Amino acid sequence: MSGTFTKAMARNIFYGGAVFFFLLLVALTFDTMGGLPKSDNRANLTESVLRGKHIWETRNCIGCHTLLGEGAYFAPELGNVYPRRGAEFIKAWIKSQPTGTPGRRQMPNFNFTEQELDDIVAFLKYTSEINTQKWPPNIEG
Amino acid sequence: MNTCAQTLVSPPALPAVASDSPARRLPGDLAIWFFILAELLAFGAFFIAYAFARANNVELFNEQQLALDRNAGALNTILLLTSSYFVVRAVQAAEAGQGRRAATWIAGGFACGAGFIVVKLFEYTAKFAAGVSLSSSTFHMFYLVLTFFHFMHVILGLVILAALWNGARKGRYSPGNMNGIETGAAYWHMVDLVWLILFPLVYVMR
Amino acid sequence: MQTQGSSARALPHSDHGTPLRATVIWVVLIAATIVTWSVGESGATGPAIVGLLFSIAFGKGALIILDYMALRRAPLMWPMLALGWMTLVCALIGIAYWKGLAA
Amino acid sequence: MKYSSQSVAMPYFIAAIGLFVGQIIFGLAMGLQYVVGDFLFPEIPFNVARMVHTNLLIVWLLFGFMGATYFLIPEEAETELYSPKLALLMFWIFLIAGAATILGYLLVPYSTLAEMTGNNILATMGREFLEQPLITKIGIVIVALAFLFNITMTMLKGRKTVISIVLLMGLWGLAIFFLFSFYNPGNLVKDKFYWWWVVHLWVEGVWELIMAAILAFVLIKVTGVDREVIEKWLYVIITLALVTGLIGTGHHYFWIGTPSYWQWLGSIFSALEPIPFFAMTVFAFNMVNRRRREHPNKAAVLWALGTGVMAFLGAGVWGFLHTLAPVNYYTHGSQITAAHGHMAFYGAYVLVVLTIISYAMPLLRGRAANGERAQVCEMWAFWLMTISMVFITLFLTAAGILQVWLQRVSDTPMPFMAVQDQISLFYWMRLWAGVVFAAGLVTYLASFFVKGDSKPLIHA
Repeated sequence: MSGTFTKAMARNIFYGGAVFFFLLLVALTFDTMGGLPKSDNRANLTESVLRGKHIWETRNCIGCHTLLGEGAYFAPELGNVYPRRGAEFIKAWIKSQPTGTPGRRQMPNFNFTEQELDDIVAFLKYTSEINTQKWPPNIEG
Repeated sequence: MNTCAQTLVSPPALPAVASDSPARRLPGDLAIWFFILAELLAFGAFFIAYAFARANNVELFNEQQLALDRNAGALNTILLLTSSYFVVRAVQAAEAGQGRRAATWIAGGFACGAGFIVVKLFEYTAKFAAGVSLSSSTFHMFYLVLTFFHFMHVILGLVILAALWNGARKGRYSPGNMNGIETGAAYWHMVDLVWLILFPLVYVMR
Repeated sequence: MQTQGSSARALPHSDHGTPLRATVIWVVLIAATIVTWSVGESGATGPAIVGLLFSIAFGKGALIILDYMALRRAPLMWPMLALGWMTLVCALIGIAYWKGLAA
Repeated sequence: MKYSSQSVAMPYFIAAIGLFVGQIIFGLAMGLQYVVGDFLFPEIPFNVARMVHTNLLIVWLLFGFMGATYFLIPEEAETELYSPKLALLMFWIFLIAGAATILGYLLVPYSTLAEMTGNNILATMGREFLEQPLITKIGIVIVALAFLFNITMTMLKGRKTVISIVLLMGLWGLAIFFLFSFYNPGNLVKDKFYWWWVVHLWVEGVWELIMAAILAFVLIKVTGVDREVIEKWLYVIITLALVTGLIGTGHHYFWIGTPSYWQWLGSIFSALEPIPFFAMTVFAFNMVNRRRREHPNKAAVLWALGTGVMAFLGAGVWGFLHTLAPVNYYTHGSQITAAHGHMAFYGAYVLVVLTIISYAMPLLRGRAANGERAQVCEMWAFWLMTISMVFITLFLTAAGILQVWLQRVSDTPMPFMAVQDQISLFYWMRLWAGVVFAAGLVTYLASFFVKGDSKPLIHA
C-alpha cells in the first residue's frame, strides 16, 4: 500500500480541527447573542414573567409538556398555548385539574394562588411572542 | 460491508496502471485526506444550499450580489492561486533535495495568503459598515457564512504554512521525508480549490 | 498498515511534476480567473454564461486536484473522489440555476 | 485483570446495571401511562416517572463511564490507580446522592424539593434532563472533580496512550460542559441556547470521545489488532465527530428564538453527523475481520459490533431523518424525536457501556471469559434488547409520522390529545416491545448467574 498514515499527523489534525470548529461555534455564539434582542422578546421580560418561569420550572412542567418543541411529548405544546386558548381558559384549566376521567392522562393540581396563575400566564404570553421562525406550523402546536 | 470497509481502511493496491508511474502513491498523510473529504463535503453542502436558496429568491440574490466587490474577489483568487503555485514549488524543491530552498517558496505562499486576509478584511469592513450581517438577508447570511468559513480556513492554512516554513528552514523535508510538507500542502490546495467554486458562485453567477 | 517508511521509498520519478509544468498551469489558472472576472464585470447573464463560468471553475479545480494536489499519481479512488465532488457540486449548482430561471 | 486497583470498577458496573433495571421499570410504567393515562396517578405522575427514567439513564451511564475508566486507565497507564480508596469513596457518595435524588423525586413534591434544596438561591431545576436539585448538581461536580483528579494523577505517573488521552479529554469535557447547567437566565431563549451546551455537547460531542475510546480499548483487547492502527483510526473518528458535531449544535437552534441562519448551519453540519458514526461501524467490523486472535469472550465482540451498528442507525440514520430544517419544522418535538432519542442512546451509549462491562466483568471475576452457556445467555440478551429497541423505535416513528401528519401537516389540524388517541395503537405496540426489552434485560441479569465452565485466565 502506498502512502503514509502516521499517528502524529492524525493527532495534529484532531487538535487543529477540534479547536477550529470550537472557535467557530464560539464566534457564532457571539453573533447570536448580539442578534437575540431582535428575536427573544426581552422587552417583555417583566418581573411577573420571571416569576412565571420560576413556577414553570419548579412544577417540572417540562416533564409532560413541550415548550418551543422541547420537553416531554406526553402533553400539548405550550409555547403557543396563549394565542391558542387565551389567559382565562389557561387559568381555569389549571385550576380544574385533575379531571379524574378514568383512563385519561391526568395533570396534578398545584393549588396556585391567583397571583401565581397570572404569572404563569404572563410567562406563556412572553414565550408565545418569541420569534420562533413561524414554528409551530399551526395553532395546534 | 466487507469490501466497503476494506476500501476505507486500506484502499486496495490497485493493479499497476499502464502509465509512467510504477506505484500510485497518495501524497501526504492519509489522515489529512479524510479531513479534506469531510471539509469538501461541508463546503459542497453549503454551495448547493446557496444555489437552491438562490433559486427561490433570484431577484434578491442578483441585486445584493451586484453590491459585492468583484475586484477584491478576483484579486483574492489570484492571490490564492499564486500562493498554491508557490507551495507546489516548495514541495518540488523538497522533492529535489533542496529542502531549505522550499522555505523561501513557502514564505512566498504565506505572503500571498496573508494578502488574501488583508484584502478580505478590507472587504468585510466595507460590508459591515454598509450594515451587512448574518441576519440582514438570506444572501448576506450565505455570503458571510461561506466567505467567513473559508476565511477561517485560510487562517488555519497560514498557521500550517508557518509550521512548514519553520520545518523547511530546519531542513526537515527531503526526498526521503515528504510527509509533513505534502500533508500541509494538500490542505492549502484544498482551501484554494474551494475558493475556485466560491468565487464564481457567490460573486459572479447571475 | 500504510505506515510504509517513506525513507524506503525509492523515487524513479517525480510525484509533483516539474517547475515548468507548475508554472504553465499557474498561467492558465490566472488567465482563467481573468476571464471569470471580466464576465462578472461585463454583467453578462444567462445559462450559456453560467455554463462557461462553471466549466472554467471545473477545469481550474481539476488542475488543482490533479497537479497541485498531486492526485494524478495517487490511487485512483482519491482523484475520483475529488473530481466526483467537483462534478456533483457543479452539476447541482447548474440544476439550481436552471430551477431559478424557471421560477 | 492486570492491576489489583482495577477492581474498583466492579461496584461501578454493578451499580450501573442496577440503575439500568430501575430505568427500564420506570420506562415500562411510562409506556403504560401513554395508553392508560391515569395509571399510578396521583402517586407517580408521568413527569416524575420520566424524570426518574431519564435521570437514571444519565446516572447509570456515568457510573458505566467511570467504571470503564477505572478499569481501563490502570491497564493503559500500566500502573496502579492513584487512589483506589478515593475511587471507592466517590462511588458511595455518588450512589447515595443519586439514590437520595431519585427518592426525592418520588417522595416529595417537586416544588417542595426545590425549596428544600436551595433552588431559590440559584434556580437550576425544572429543565429537561437537568432536573437535579442544586445540591445534587454540586455533588456531581465534586464527584467528577475527585474522579478526574484520581484518573489524571494515575495517568501522569504512567504510560500515556492515545486511548487514555482521548478518554480523559472526553471526561474533562463532560465535567466542563456540565457547568453550563448552573446557568439559567430568565431569558428563555438564552436558557435554551446554553442548555444545549450541556445536552448536545455531551451526547454529540465529548461523550463520543468517551465512547470511541472505550470501543477502541475493547477492540484492541479482543482482536489483537496493532494498537498503532486502532489509535490512528480513533483520532480520525473523533476528528470527524467534532468537526460535524460542534456546529451541528445548530440543529437545536432552529425554532427557539435564535437567528434564522442556524437553519442552514445546523442542517448542513448535522447532515454530516452520520459520517463519524458510519466510520465507527466500518472501523469496528474491519478490526474484527482483521483480528489476530480468537478471543474467548465472544459476547464482548458481539456487543462491540452491536455498538457500531446501532449507534450508526440510532444516532446517524434516525438523527439524519429529521435534522434538516424543512423536515424538522414539522417533526420538532414529536414522537419522531422520541424514537431517535431511544435508539441513539441505546445504540451509542448503553451498548458501549454494556460492551466494556461484558469484556471487563469476567476479568474482574478472575476469568478470561464466561462459560459457553453464560455467553449464549448474554448474547440472547443482546438480541432481545436490540431487536426490541429497533421495534420501539419503529413504532414510535410510525406514531410520530402519523402525529405530524394529523397535527402539523394537515389543512385541518387536530388538537394534540385527539391525535394521541388516534395513534394509541402504536403506543400499545411500543409498550409490548418494551416488555420484550425488559425480558432481554432479565436475561442479561441471568447471564451473570449462569454456572458453567468459565475460561481460565492465562498469564502470559
